[in-house]
Amino acid sequence: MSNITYLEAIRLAQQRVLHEDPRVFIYGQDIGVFGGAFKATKNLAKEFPGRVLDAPISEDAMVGLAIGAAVEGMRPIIEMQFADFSTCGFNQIVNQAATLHYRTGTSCPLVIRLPSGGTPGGGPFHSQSMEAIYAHYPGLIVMTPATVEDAYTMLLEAVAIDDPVIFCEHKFLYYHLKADRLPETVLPFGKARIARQGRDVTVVAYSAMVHEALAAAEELTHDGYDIEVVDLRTVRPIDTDTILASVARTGRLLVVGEAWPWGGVAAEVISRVATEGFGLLDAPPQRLNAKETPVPYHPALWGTHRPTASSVANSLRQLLEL
Amino acid sequence: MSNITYLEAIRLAQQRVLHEDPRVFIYGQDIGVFGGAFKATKNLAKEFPGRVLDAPISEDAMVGLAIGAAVEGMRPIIEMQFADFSTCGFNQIVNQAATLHYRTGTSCPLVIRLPSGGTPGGGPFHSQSMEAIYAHYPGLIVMTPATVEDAYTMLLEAVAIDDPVIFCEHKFLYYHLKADRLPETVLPFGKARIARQGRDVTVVAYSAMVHEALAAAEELTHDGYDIEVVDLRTVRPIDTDTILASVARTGRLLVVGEAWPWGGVAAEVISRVATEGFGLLDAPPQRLNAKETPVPYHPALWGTHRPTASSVANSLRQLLEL
Amino acid sequence: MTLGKASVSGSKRVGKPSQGVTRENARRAYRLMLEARVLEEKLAVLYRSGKIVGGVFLGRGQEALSVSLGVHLRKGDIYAPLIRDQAGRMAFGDTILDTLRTYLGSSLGSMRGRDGNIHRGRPAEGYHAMISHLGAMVSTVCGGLMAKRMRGETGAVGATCIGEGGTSTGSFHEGMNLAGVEKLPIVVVVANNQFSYSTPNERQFACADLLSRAEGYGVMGRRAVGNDLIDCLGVIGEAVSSARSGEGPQLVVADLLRLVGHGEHDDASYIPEFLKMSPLGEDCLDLARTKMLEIGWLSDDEVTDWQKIIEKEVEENASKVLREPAPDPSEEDWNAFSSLDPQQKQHLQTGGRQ
Amino acid sequence: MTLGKASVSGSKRVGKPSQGVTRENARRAYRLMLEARVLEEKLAVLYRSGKIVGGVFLGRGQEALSVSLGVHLRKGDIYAPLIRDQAGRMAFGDTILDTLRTYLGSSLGSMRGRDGNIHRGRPAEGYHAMISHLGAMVSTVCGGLMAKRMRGETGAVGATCIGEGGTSTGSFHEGMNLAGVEKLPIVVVVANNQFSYSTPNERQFACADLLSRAEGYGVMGRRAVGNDLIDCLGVIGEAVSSARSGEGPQLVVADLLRLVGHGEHDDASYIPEFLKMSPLGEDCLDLARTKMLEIGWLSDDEVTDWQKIIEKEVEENASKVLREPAPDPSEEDWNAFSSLDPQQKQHLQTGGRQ
Ligand SMILES: Cc1ncc(C[n+]2csc(CCOP(=O)(O)OP(=O)(O)O)c2C)c(N)n1
Ligand SMILES: Cc1ncc(C[n+]2csc(CCOP(=O)(O)OP(=O)(O)O)c2C)c(N)n1
Ligand SMILES: [Mg+2]
Ligand SMILES: [Mg+2]
Repeated sequence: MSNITYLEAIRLAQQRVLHEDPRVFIYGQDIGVFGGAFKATKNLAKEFPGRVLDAPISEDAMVGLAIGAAVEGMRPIIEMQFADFSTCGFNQIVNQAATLHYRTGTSCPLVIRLPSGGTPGGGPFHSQSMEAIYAHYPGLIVMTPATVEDAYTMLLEAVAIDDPVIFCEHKFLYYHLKADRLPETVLPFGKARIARQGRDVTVVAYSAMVHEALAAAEELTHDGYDIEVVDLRTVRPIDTDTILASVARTGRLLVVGEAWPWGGVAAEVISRVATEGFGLLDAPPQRLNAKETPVPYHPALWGTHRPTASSVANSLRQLLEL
Repeated sequence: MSNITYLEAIRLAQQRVLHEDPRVFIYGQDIGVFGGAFKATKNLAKEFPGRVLDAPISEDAMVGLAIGAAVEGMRPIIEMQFADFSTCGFNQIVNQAATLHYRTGTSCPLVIRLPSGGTPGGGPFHSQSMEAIYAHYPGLIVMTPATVEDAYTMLLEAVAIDDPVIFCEHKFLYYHLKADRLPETVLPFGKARIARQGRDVTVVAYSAMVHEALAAAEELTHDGYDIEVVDLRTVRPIDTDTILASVARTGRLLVVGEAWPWGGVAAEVISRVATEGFGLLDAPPQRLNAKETPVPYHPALWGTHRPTASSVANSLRQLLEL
Repeated sequence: MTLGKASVSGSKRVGKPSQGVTRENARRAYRLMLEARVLEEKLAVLYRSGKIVGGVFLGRGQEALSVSLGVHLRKGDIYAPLIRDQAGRMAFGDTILDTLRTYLGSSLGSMRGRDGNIHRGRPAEGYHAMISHLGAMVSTVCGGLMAKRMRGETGAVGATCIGEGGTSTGSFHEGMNLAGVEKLPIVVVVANNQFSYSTPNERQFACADLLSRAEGYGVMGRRAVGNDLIDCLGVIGEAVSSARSGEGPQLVVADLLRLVGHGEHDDASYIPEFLKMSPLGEDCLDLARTKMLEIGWLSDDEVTDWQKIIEKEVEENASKVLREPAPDPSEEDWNAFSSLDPQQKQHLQTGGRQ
Repeated sequence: MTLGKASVSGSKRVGKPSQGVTRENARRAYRLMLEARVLEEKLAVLYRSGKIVGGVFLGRGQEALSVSLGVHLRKGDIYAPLIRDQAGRMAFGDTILDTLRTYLGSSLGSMRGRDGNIHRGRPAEGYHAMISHLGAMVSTVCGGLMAKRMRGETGAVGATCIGEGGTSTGSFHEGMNLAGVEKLPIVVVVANNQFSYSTPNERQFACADLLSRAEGYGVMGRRAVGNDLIDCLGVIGEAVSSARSGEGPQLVVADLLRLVGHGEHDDASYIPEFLKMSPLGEDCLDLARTKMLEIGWLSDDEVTDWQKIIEKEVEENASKVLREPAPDPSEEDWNAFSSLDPQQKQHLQTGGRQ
């Protein structure tokens, strides 16, 4: 294999779990013969008859169905057409899936795939990043893969986990990212990854923002700085240990998130580091998030709304002067 | 008047706005002749015919209706029977109400009242505190009154504001809190209140937790400590200035929230203080939140699940030793 | 007496007496109704004496309808009862003991004090534990049935109940529509007790008849007389066997009245006297006893005996449970996650490290 | 020719030719359909040439149905169009200019580059800007009508369109049910184009006829021939005047086909040939022209003239808008809040202080 995209990795992971695990099925709008709005299930309906099914436009019922099937021992994967539409299945996710195990002792192994994040022209309702909303709820695991390799292995892992997993896959990465082969080995569940080693600042990021952070880090080499980038991989749980170890080395922290700031991943990470690693910080920790409006439609507005390599680089320069 | 409860203050505020502003109406389940599950609209349907209406069990449509009416210039108040059921109206709240003004330039003045928080025997679906979920979204204002006075004046203010307001009223305070009279003057919108002055630690709290914090502060006077308590009043916006000024005096910060920790108000406040007031802190800031499970039914479990005066006092003692 | 007098809208009209009603069935159903009634009276007492906190939500007046669904289900079926289904729950295998344990929050109950009252079940055994959000369980039952179908298990049905108020939720609609699309063997019973909490039907829906919704979902519709055990047994029996034999989703609508408040805190003063005095207001237990005495399926002595036995059982269970341990917060596993290993669990806690 | 051939389910059956169809109306409607068609063709070109980003969602084949709702509305009414309503939008007063501005993200458009394509409106003028989440606009229109009723304004109606796929949403159900309960003057038009994106109707609903849902909501139901302008004008005209005269909510269901992909990225290869060749697949513009030529309401020359005029107008507007300023991020008011004073606004920003 060569030139496997992030999107294709997701398709291949689904193909693999369908092949290996008879408990798996996929339910979502237009995912059958059509192969999904983004083609993440292309050809799967044909290869696995009766196990890749078109759903009616009923996000609440789609999630309810997955819960009922999970209780019966299946491993459903729900594809939301866009993360933004998961708000219509919100109640089932946070009140039924997330609470089931604590309340009843029965586990609820399901995966909800959320095509997330902004793309040019996506606009307010096809661009959202909802990881913080779901991560607020005990009982939900929230994954945010940033690489082709992670898109593949973490989706396998998501299906294997006995709890409901919100799988935030980034639409902007679907075609942009490519890898030569899929990995054989995997980081342990919930472990963050040092995406780039450095000694001057720790940038914590996840999903598409990892790549903006890496580009910014590259840019700052010209200024003679050596930036470390931590890719969270999962945002619930957060691998606080890896973050603290990095901050212990660098003394400085910037957290970057594509979502809105209030109560987001960045707020949570900073709160943990301030609480548990206060003494490690040589300067105030900083965060960089989306601007506080709906995600705008026009690419020029969108490009400013979200953090980019250049705004990350700016934030880094400011932080290095503190 | 005397012995006005927090609940009665809410009723009186609604009576007043119905009386003074013909644009106001109230829509919610069982709020008409019955006066609401908690009696927050007792007698109002009779006093204001056709303006206090029983809704079908349709949270999505209730909010949609409010949005349409707000666009037409009305000032609807939606009563959710419990905050927990607002998940069924979530999409309309975060995707239609919150985005309307930015997208179209038309404002969307509505108030959604959420009877929030835990009570003994409430259990997982009648106890939730959803302020952090709504506060994540730009375009929503989130109020969390902790006193009878604030319940009254902030609800008046909520109706006056041209944006959608999520009004989190705490069920545990409904009957517990009493005041002799309703206030004439009001703190400015979005301003936090120093509920108790002190010099050793700043405790930031809101809603029912203000009273747990005050009781803990009282307890710590026996140890010779002088604890300051800041009542946030609104959690979006957060009055960072008042918090920073307090931390500047005390050097220590504990944030208490009844909701879950991940991305909650406490995370947001700590993130702000760490970012903007790092140098003011003499010790790592700390937070105390609910335990990370659904809110349990049994009072004994519930009493441990939520922060209480005694767990706040414990956290304070630990913080004072750091 | 109308055995199986089912008014069927849609494709099929059934006139003959139903196999759903047998002497055995009816006797078992009546006894379970009595059990539910006596147990619920005890719950009300425990609530008034402050032993149960939060609330108590009773099914008084709805036992006939509720039990009729329960008795037609069997092991391997899926059942998601709602608020007023004590009788149906007992029929499906729930017990006096576990009901009391759940209401009283005993750590030995199936919900271990974590959830309470009507939020009770054993999902792994097909007995779903409702969430409060009305309508949500319809699609959950559908999911269980999809699982069975995919595994090639046939012959099982799924069933759930809902009040007429719950039919206004989007969740109910999506679940019903999905059931139709997937042609699942689900039976949905709507207990139209004329009020949702205090809200009368004219503020809840505008159709003349909720049964008219069946056609819009492409499912079979049947009407039952909600406080007539024999009718309910017949109609629901048919619905269940239709579903079981592959005829797709079934909607049963039954009119009745709840003879009690929404919860025990509520005096139901909004229910007008004329309704209480109407046929809807007749107590299904009285009606069933009269009918069954008439046709010789029951004797007065039996009823008296059963009543005594049940009362004793309820009292004994109540005193037992009242002495059982409350959950101990310091022993509680404060973790919402499932089968992860302990280190991973620790890892999952936001504040667990403090 | 079938003037106002309306099949009415529910309480009323109408046979006589409708007042909704007049020479004027039909001519205006036809011209607007042409305008929508030509404009949308330009949008497709702009999309393919990369000038429009994100997506382009066309109503080709649905203009007759869409315009028929629009032309029966008037100032003071409320209108929430959906995806395939370019024609209806123009009838309600939307312009070629603002459509292009919105698609191209011009800062001079009503959405100022903040939202785009079909997410377009001027709510303050009764022209609601849809959110993407299907079904959500039904209750929003209801709210506008509630407001008018409370203020004692009579005579206005509200209207919205939705695809058959959108009827599966809980939001649609709750909105319809609420409309029924509140007896609001709303007209809801369901464009059943047999597919929701790629999903055929057998995976979307199980009823034989979506119109059968009207009864379950307690609203009047009517059927229109979706690609027949004269029929649509008649049927929807009746629905609108029923609503206007206080007869409560109206549901209109029309079968048709979209003659284009879901969006311009989609080749719609999932639509089988036999459907395209069926009467459903006939182009409503061709049909309307033929009929109107036949009865002398239109001449060939007029059509040619109109086409030319419209093409010119579209081209001129397009080149104008292509030169208009894009929104400037540094000038953008990055604030989601409304009329708070600037200091308060500043205060509301989480990250604004950094
Ligand atoms: C989505 C949702 N909204 C509100 C409630 C609060 N609530 C609990 S029971 C009830 C009334 C239910 O009426 P109905 O469905 O007719 O059942 P009944 O109580 O009459 O048996 C309401 C409004 C809820 N449980 N779920
Ligand atoms: C709640 C929701 N879920 C999913 C989508 C994604 N989506 C956009 S259009 C569409 C198909 C709509 O089909 P239909 O309602 O029949 O309208 P049509 O496109 O055929 O005009 C879908 C699934 C959405 N907009 N809203
Ligand atoms: Mg009811
Ligand atoms: Mg369609």
